[in-house]
Amino acid sequence: MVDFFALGEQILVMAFLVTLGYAIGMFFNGFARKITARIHNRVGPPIYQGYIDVFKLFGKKTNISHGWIFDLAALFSIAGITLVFLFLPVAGFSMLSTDGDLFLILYLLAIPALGFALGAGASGNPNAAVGIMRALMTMLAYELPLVMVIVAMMVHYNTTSLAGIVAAQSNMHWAIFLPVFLIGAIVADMALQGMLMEKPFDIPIAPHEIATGPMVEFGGKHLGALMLYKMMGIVVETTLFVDLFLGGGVILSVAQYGWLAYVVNFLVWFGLITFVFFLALLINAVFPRFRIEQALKFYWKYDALVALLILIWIFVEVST
Amino acid sequence: MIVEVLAILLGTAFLMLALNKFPKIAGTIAFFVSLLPFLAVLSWAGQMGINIPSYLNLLHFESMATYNLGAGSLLLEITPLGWFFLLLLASLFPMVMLYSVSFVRENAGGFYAAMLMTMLGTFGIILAKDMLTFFLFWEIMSWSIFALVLRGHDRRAIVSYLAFGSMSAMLILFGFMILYYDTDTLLFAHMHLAPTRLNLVALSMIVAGFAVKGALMPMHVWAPHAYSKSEEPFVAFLSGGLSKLGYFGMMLFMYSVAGMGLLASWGTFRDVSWFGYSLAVVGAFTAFAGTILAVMQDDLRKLLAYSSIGQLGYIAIGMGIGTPLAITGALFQALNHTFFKAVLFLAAGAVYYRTGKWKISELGGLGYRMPFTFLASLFAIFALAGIPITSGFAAKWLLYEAAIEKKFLFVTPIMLIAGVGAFLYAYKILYGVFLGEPRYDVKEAPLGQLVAMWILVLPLVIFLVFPGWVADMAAPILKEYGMQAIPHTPFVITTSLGVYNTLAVIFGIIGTLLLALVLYKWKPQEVVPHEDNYLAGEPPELYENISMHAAYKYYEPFEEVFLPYFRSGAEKLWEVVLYAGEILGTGARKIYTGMVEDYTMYILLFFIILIGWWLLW
Amino acid sequence: MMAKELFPEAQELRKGRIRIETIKDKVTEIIKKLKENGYGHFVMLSCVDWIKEGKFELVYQMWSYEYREHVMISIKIAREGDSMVTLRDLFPQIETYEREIHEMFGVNFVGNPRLGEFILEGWPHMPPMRKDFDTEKFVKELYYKIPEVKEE
Amino acid sequence: MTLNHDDWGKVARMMSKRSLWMVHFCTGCGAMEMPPVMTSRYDMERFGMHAMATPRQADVFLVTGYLAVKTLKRVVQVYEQMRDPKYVIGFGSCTINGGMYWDSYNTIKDLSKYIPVDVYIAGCMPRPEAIIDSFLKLMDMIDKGEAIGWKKYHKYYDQYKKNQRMAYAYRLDEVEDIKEDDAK
Repeated sequence: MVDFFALGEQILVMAFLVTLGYAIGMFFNGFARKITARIHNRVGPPIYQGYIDVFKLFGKKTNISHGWIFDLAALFSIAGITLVFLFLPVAGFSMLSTDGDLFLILYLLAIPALGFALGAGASGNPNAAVGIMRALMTMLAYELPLVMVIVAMMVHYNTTSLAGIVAAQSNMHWAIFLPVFLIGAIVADMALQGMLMEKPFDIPIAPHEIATGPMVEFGGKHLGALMLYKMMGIVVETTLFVDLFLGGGVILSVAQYGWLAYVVNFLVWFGLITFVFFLALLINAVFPRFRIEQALKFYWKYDALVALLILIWIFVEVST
Repeated sequence: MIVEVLAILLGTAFLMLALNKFPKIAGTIAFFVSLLPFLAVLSWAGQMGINIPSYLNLLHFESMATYNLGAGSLLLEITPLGWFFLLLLASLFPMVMLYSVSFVRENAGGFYAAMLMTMLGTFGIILAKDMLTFFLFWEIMSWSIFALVLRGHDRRAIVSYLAFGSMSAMLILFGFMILYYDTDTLLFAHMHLAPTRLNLVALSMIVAGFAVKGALMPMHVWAPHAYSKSEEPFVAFLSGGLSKLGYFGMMLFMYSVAGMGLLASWGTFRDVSWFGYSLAVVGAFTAFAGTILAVMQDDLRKLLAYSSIGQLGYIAIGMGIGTPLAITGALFQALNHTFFKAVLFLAAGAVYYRTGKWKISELGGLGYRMPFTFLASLFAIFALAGIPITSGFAAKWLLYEAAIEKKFLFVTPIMLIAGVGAFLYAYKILYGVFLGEPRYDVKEAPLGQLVAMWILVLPLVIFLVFPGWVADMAAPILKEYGMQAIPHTPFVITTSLGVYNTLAVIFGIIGTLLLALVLYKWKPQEVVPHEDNYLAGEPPELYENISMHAAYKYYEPFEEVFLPYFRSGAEKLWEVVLYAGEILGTGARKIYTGMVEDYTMYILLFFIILIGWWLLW
Repeated sequence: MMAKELFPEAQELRKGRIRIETIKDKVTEIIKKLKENGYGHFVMLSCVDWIKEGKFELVYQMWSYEYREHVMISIKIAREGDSMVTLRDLFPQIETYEREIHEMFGVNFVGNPRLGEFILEGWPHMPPMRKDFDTEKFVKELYYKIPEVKEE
Repeated sequence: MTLNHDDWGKVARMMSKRSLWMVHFCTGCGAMEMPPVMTSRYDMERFGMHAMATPRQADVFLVTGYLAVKTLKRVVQVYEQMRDPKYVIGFGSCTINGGMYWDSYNTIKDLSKYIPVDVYIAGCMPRPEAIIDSFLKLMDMIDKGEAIGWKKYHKYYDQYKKNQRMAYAYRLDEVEDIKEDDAK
């Protein structure tokens, strides 16, 4: 017999957390623009600018579509990224599935990306096609070092579950405190830079070359949906990083402290993802843009080389 | 009934030749006959521990048969492993025939005859109980394929298939001979192979021979040519179905016949035999290189061919690792690959049927013209890329888990990055063929072709919901090898490292899609034509001859980076082998001088050595 | 060889600036000769409307990197009913100048296949750079007469 | 004035005014004045304004300087690709009366005859302060519901189209084949 009360409670909690996730994502948009503006010695927009932009886009009077395949973009990107968020352990708290399998998360991340690519391709704009080509190649580039580090972590912690990795790092045994995963965190942070599409890896959306690439034909609510996807993507990707290396932000055990632990852990998680995003912004603000083959060479030559050292390290650790 | 099925297949094949003038009638008859193997699969399901409703068991097949020929006898029996592979091939085959009815026009009788003969061969291979029967049917299948490759009229494809097919047959035959020499029996069940070096060499030769059919690198050279120059229904069956027979053979000889004792005689690495580990490494390399090469192709069929090679590499990885998890994963991947690759080749064929074009850069915008073909290929591509909206993910997940479980630190990243590479060529197909600027005003594919494609899409959805069913089917196979089945329910698969709960994924996707739909439908929208496009204010209609489709050299920076490393490909390797063979052959030819006195001398020399050896003995 | 040595009739306006006045039949030959003698850069082709004489003056301008010398070959053709041969075989970039002059002045260049609509799209009147085209009148009769959008 | 503005809610107007995304059509020399407006000296991002790469994403259309008839076609194309509500700022004298191109045979003289302009900035060149001032003016107008150019374009579409066609054809009497073209 299904316990409808528990189910309802779970759905309410999920709805609350998803709303919170989007709220944080929108906050990050304004935050990013403000930080970048301050580095440029400008005043910058108000910190709540992200909310205004999204509401304005959804408030547009007329919206255009290039047909039903084009519409899939908005649907898949919103649905996919929300799904990934539901599978991630957030501050040690898993919403939809307690397993939070890391391979599943990596492949679920492809749903919004592919949906987005589908819509961009359906618009028929050559700029969009070029942008998607660049996005996919950037993905191929940064995935190699990232995947190498993740495999090293999986073997080290002997689990493929992200929740398991977070649990293994409880009591402040954060992975980043181990020397090998400190290097791993640096490698993964470089990959995160590409994942977040911040400079020097904002090749796919280069506004001055290919008119924001995949987004060139999107306007109004479609663009609003894509902005939500990008904003939630920031939350998801930084949370993934925090879960892997910073123990998911868990500092108090729920069993011991109860509700207090939830509150504190969520605050710490929020602080950590903001910090990780802030680091990415600092790099973003001062770098120019790579060309696509330079990005590929950077990741596959230098970043992957360091990741290979980590693999060898773990190999020695496992073999002995 | 087994022998009757073989006889009906053979008889119908001859009938097809007679019906050469009436392609539709021939196709319809061939389609109905092609359902027979599937009925056999249904009939045997009960024995494999799969419960199906009794009304599906139309014909009651016996589980083994002996058919006496004059000189010897054909020994046939169904095994769990055979049943699983027969399930794949027998469910694919009728759909391919259904598709052919509207596709094949020219010399259709010959086509159907050869197709039925391949199925005859497949049926025999899978049921074979001894090496002789196996080899007999293997050759029937191989030569029927050759007949079908010949229909492509492409010299390169024909020659390379002939060369590699012969090499494969030779390797398998030599391996069989060594095994027979060692064990004095032809029956698989009676062979108890001792862990000797000779047996390991024989096993390697057999596996190498099967690797040709399974298109493992570097034995894959024939595949891109044969896949890209033959008729689509046949290629769908060749790539989706018949390539699995190579892996069926590998599995049969590595695990059913040889067993871990022989495999591990070379040594083990983390409880995985070096033999298996090497196979896994070759598989990982194939997966990676196949993917990279697929990204660089412009011909739709070549792209699919290399993608097929890459995806088949995953099966080899699973078979190499050889844990219950890995074998289940390999079987799951074989199942997925059968259906998604068949759908993709059939969709490519449907596109060709309507537009007459193979080059991706010349196609485009067919998504709105052929929506059902597009959706079917979209599903197939999701399965290929391993997106968890189809069953494709579960197979890849099992293989990744298996690799991580054995702590394969260097193979796993290669597998994963090959998986990412699959997104690249998957999008190339989607964009190049179906999205973007509409360039052809064509109709949707014929109904028969659509039905065939959509029925083949069904398993991809079914096994998304019930990934545990594959574990169920794998359980008797694993039991035969003395392994435990992996813990599972229909919806949840558990490993020592993690859990895959398909229900969470499905409900999550449905829930979030509904959420997105609400957000999306909130505001009205208008649909504008494709020409209403932002191009810095330039109206495209001013340039009628300029195409806005950017699919030509789509991944050019990618090619710039990778092409230098892949230019000297496998064909160069085989050229070296060929060159060495030529030198050896030229040397050997010197013996044949054509002079009678020389030959007399040889005979004399032979006897002198013989007598000398006898004396010294 | 410098232009002055090649063509004694050329007049030197000041140092490094040579002007050759000639007739239209000789232009091809002169430019060919200059090209062979180090004047490798064809700078531009321009047109002047001498309405009182009833002539168009076409000025071909060339430059030598070797001698740092600017040569202008000037010819005059009748405004109406006359034409010039194209020189696109000598310097391909001349084609573009010829197209522009054809559009703006209506000079016909025989042998240029791409004379047609170039910069102006759908221009229905007399070529606008001709001096008998009254720009001010045209502007006043067109742009200032297009009505304001009336709001009810 | 019969256009009412009540259906466009007050909250939406507030959001709209604080998040004006701009696409600038820089054919003229006015483009030179934009960098100081965007960068740290005047920083238009303070008001939530942002330069966008494509008209689909933009709300404000900034036409800087003179427009030849050929570019007018592109301007109209871009304007029609923008989504409602959309606003146009005419920048510099050239968009008001032709400016120094007042007697040029090929530049249009008054932009508001072809597309509705909400705010004009006079001057040749207008200083960045003037540009910022125009943005504030536009925000004020949006807030009061006065920036209704896009509604005018819908309502008087025929008149605008007729004027555009006259300019395209360089003659007041509309040419037959353009009419046919339009019917298609």
